[in-house]
Amino acid sequence: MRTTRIAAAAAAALGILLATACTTDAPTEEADDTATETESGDEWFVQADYDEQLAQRDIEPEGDPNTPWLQAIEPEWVDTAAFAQEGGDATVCFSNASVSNPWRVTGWITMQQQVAVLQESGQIGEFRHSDAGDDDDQQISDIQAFVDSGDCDALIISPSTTATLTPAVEAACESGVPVIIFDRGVNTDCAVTFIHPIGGYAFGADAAEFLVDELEPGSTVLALRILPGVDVLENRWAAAEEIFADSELEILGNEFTGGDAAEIKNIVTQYLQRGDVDGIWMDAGDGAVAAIEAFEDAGAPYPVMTGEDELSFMRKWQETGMTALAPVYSNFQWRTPVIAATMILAGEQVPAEWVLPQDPITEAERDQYLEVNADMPSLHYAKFGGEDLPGFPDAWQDR
Amino acid sequence: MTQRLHKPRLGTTALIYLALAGVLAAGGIAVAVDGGNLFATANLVDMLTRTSLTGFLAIGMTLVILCRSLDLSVGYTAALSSLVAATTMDGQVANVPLAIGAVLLVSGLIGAFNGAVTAYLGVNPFITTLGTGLIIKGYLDTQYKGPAGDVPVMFQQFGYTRIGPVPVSTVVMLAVAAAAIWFLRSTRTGHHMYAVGGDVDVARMSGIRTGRTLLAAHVLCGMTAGVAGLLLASRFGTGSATAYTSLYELDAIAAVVLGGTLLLGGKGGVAGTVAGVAILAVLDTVFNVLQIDPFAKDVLRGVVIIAAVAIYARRQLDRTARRPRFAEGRAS
Amino acid sequence: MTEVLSMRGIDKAFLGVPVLSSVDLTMNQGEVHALVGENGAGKSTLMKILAGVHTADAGTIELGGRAVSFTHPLQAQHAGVASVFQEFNLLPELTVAENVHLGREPKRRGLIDRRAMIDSTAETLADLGVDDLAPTANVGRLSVAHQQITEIAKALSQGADLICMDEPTAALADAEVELLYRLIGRLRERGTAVLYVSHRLKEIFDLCDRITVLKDGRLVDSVATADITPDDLVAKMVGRRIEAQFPARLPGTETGGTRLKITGGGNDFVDSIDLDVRAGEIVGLAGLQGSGRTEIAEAVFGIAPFTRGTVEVDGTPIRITRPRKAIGAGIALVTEDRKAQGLALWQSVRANARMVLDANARVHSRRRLARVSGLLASLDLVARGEDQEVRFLSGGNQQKVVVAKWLAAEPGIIVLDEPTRGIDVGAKHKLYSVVRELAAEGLAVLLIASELIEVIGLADRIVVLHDGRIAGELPGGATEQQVMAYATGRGPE
Amino acid sequence: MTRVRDLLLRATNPTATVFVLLVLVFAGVFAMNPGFFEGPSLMAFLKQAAPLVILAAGQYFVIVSGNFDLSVGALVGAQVVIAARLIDGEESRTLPVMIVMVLFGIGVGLVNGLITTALKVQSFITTLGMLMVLYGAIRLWTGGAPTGSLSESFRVFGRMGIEDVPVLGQIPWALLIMIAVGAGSVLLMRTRFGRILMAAGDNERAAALSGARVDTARTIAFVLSGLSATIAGILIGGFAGVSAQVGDGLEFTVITAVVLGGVVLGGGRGSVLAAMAGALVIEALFTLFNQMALPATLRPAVQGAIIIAAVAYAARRRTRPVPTATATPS
Repeated sequence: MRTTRIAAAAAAALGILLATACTTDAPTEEADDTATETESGDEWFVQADYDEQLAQRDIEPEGDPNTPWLQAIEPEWVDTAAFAQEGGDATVCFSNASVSNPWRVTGWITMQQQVAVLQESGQIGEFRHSDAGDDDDQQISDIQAFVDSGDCDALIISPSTTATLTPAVEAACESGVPVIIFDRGVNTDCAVTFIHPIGGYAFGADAAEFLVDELEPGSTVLALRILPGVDVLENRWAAAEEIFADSELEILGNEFTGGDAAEIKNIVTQYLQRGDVDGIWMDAGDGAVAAIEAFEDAGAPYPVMTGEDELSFMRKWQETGMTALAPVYSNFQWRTPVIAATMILAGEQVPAEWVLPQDPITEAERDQYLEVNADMPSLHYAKFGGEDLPGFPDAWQDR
Repeated sequence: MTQRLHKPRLGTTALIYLALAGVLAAGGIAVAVDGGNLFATANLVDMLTRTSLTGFLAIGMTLVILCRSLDLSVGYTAALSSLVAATTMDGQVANVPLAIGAVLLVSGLIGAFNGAVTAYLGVNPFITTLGTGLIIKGYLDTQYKGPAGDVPVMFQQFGYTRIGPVPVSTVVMLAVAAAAIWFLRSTRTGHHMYAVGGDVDVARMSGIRTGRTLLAAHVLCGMTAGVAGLLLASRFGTGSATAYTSLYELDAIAAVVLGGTLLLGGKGGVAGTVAGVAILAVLDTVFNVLQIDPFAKDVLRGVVIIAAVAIYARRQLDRTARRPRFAEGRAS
Repeated sequence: MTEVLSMRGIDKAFLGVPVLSSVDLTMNQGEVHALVGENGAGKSTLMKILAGVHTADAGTIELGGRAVSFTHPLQAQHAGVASVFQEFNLLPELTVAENVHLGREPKRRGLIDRRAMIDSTAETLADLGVDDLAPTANVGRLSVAHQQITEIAKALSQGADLICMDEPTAALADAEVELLYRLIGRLRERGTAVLYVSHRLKEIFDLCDRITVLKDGRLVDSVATADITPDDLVAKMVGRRIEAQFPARLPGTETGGTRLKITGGGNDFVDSIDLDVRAGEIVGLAGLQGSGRTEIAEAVFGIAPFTRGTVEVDGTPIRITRPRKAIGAGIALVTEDRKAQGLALWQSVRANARMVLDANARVHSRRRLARVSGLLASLDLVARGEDQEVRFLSGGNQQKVVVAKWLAAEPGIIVLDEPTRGIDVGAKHKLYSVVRELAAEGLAVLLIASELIEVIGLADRIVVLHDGRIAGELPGGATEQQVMAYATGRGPE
Repeated sequence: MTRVRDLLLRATNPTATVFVLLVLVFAGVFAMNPGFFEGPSLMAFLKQAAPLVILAAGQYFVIVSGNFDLSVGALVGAQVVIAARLIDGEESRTLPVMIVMVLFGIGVGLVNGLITTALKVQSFITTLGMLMVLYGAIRLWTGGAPTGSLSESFRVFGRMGIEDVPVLGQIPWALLIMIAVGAGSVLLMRTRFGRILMAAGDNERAAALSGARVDTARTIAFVLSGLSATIAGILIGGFAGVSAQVGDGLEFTVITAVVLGGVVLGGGRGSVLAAMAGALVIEALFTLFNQMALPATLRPAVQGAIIIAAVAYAARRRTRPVPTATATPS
């Protein structure tokens, strides 16, 4: 017992001792205090971010609406001339958190297709990637490996969790490689650009506002969530809670489902057994169809519902004619980072924070999206944004 | 009377290090064919880095498995420890010793709970530690909605600093491994773990307090999980409640059995475990360098583990035969 | 001489069956004391009481003049009594030194002092005159003799003044027995008392200073070795009236054709076995422990098959490589250790009694299944019902379940290995009559028993084994002296 | 006197404990919401509980013979994904694909069984390896997320039932399948095979010396577990459709259920009926949590504590074994 304790104490002492003397991959400057302040609390609700995201929904993004992955909301352009490179054989590295859900699988295919185009046109040489299987520690190692190899001319990171990857990303920035973050952020702004759709608050608010608008006061709403502790998902729920609190809707409960359809159907069935459920709020579309089926099987009227732009949900929505909304966490954002990498390597300006548009799909647009994606598998995302890529549609169909 | 002491156990351990060399060679060739160099500094650093986390967990796991027990809660303990560490430190260097103490105390207590329930209430360790894991998970999910706490930069060095190509965390892991080897060899409690796992009745008849020994193994296993949590905190710069989703416990068990420790206890050791950890790390690095699909990695890991245990089982079989009175050929 | 042990008026009963009544035993320092008697005479029980495995119902035990009472083997160890049982208390994965010091490792500054451990083991071994055993050798790779030495060294290092040895030569080869002789000589010189339980007269007369004879749980005599001859000793051990105990051969029992014939059978454990058993015949296999009795049973049943020679069943040559084949050929084996090998203890009486039928399609039939209940009843099984788990039954009733499970398959040949071990008198008598009935029904019966009187009282012919070979054959009703003469390797009297 | 002892013994017997527990949990549910016991909602509960109950039966065979099967969760997931990909919405393929699934389930069980028995790899390792292989292979095959879709006729078993039954409303097919599997399992345990399986888990050596093919029986147990995972996969897929997470972590839930049913890890003890009741207890517990509106995050903790407590209670008479040798003279 004592052994381990001594060893651990020795470890700490060793760490202190070596902190100045040895090579280190960690950032040597003091951590950014303001960033940690906002994230180290237990609560996920940050009023300023919430307000900002809600406002961003109404701002017209810059750029061509036909290529939403290149649009940006209120960009602050930064100069990247320092990273400019000659020739088109730059090696781009990508540390992926995982491809453990259909949203990521779809996006990953889109990214690979985009890479193929850029390689074809000679803007990118080699493209390397690693997959951390949702393990933060693994991803830190992956990032370190890319940095240590010294081969990467640009490093794209899709972090597994926000706060935990901060030190590793800071270390990567310090190595001098241009770093591009997308999807979830990290608590540092050292990256050249951080690409993301408006965000979780906007997603959750879109959905909650829709329910508030469509349901009579006093109606009941059940919230279905995937996992606790994941920031983008927690933000969605935090925004919804905020909006529901100001409404006259009754929230029956919020349940974690793991995104497992069987679990979702179970839970919804149980709630229906105990009383009416008028609305369903979901923090992601996985398994949304199972929730609808629970109403069918229980013989209950369809609820007013918010899911996601996952095709199985949208098809069910079309089929049943229910009142619904498909909030979007823009899947096309997977194209942007590689394009951003070529821009940076060409010395072109990019937005420091590249906020992509994030518009929910309403009933009016629904049929049009379903038509375009008619041959796509059911776990595909309507706003995947890859229709103009050469691999379309085969690459997304036979994955 | 000056023969080397662990000569008898060298057989299996040597085999595992041979296997490690084989995996390195095969990986090296595969990477070379692909046009890379597995033994480039960056790749070596990567391999070594990958050993540390699983290493800590697997060392503790070796102790409980030697006692014919199991701990499925280490992933949860590590996640909780990362939070205890980060929230106690709260960005202050001065709090680091306190945080380390708190982590070792909490993780040791979790281990003690596992050990006590298993040893004194007669609950199968599979169930005990599965239950403990669920309890910790419930606490984490309820208490922490995400990363919390702040690890001072100084302590982050534990996760990021290197001495030459060797990360400090790996050095510490190897030091803990050495300490565990020493513990098993040189302390009575450690030595008795082999007896408890080998034959609990013989151990009891020899005057060994078997319950206490098992308890000690679980406490130490909890504490190494605590150290793993410290490493996570130092690498994350914060504590992460969701770290348990990575199923570190299964990796640790895989490394232990790959390292030649018998799942039924009484045989094996930490030296083999370190090699088992290293084999998994080499495979990870090779797969990364070769850009192999992450799912293929799962398949190969599964196959490697089964194959390794099958080979050990084959070696074990020869030992059980009775001694012949009339050896074939000698008799009329 | 100093008296190290004094046991007085020891009584012990199991489940109401008296096993020891008013037994006395005294031993002096440095004395090698033989405890003899037939199986069931109570010597093992007496030894286990001394070792703290069992607790006496009545009587006193004094060690070195101090009254003691043990409820756990560890207490006996602390009081200086060590035991070397037949099943070793060693860990095969550890070294000799580690085993010798297990639980009492020498420490220096709180840590195990391996040097001291090895040195003191080496010292103990040297003291015992053993020079070919390294303290650092792995016990799992040692010969049986060396394992035994390790046990004895362990006992000595515990500071034992008294070592009990239960049939220490049973598993030893001749050369190894020599080693043990020397070892015991050394112990005597050191002043350690040895309680020596054995069947082998030669050893007893070679080694022991005094002999205590038990019979039927009572003390017969305790004499100095010099004052008694082997023949007198055997006479003191035996002498129960056979006719009174064993049912007579049933009328109408006919000895028919040869059902089992072994010619030149041999494997790693036995050699040159020629044996035949005819229908209706009871053949006894006698011999000391480790002489190959059980090994022949295991070979016939395909557990450790013969690698040489031939086996014929009902005139047909057959290679029996697995128990299934033996069962298919109509052979049954009531194993020696019913708990480890015969019964699934947590299952019901019915499940156990059906086990052979359930397991073998070749012997399974509705008719036989229907007979199972009747079989159990005919064996006078006492149980709360066929649903009762067998772990709750007494030893005798458990054995009846084992016998029933084999009889259910209606075998032509039945091998009974120590069928009466550890069961009460009533159950024994029942089993004796069952054996007779089986013979009358035309089965070939091969009976193995270390209790000579059983073999003599029941068998039509007695085959005596010595060191894995057949030493001689005697007709049923031969005297125990005759059997012992062959069994101890002295040849016919 | 003996009668009282008998009753006491029976009530504290681990197998009976689970039924007492079941009644207690149901009583709790009833107290929270009496409406739960109305026909339709009870049927809905049983429909949703059926897959776990069936898995428990399959796992029971493996555990009672002295092994573990950790691969069932991954196998359930694999089966659903295989079904979706191969059927791809075509009604005509439903039956052939189901046959393929059954063969696949048998195959996985066979491989588990053969590696465990012939290669002497502990089942914990074998099936842990199989878990990894299945998890990885199925995602390799589908590119990470399930593709295709299930046909309506495939979904009938898990979703539909006999409609318009008085009082009960719908009698789900899943319930009937569960009853059939349950009855089949109970009957199977009464056959020669069942008895041999039990004996093999209790005392391998005694069973082998009685002529039992212990290895074969154990391998068949793995095959049965594979089959139960296949049926569970058909029901879960039918119940809720395809999602990427199907089956995740089911292996631990089902082993917990079986152990809660008084089946002892290590083999030879416990009844299949109690194992299935254990699965019902788990499902009922989840329902109770839901009725109590227990915070979702806290549920694992309560679940863990109940499991440890239940098993400790069942084990209390087995602890402190008398250190002395047998009680019989020898």
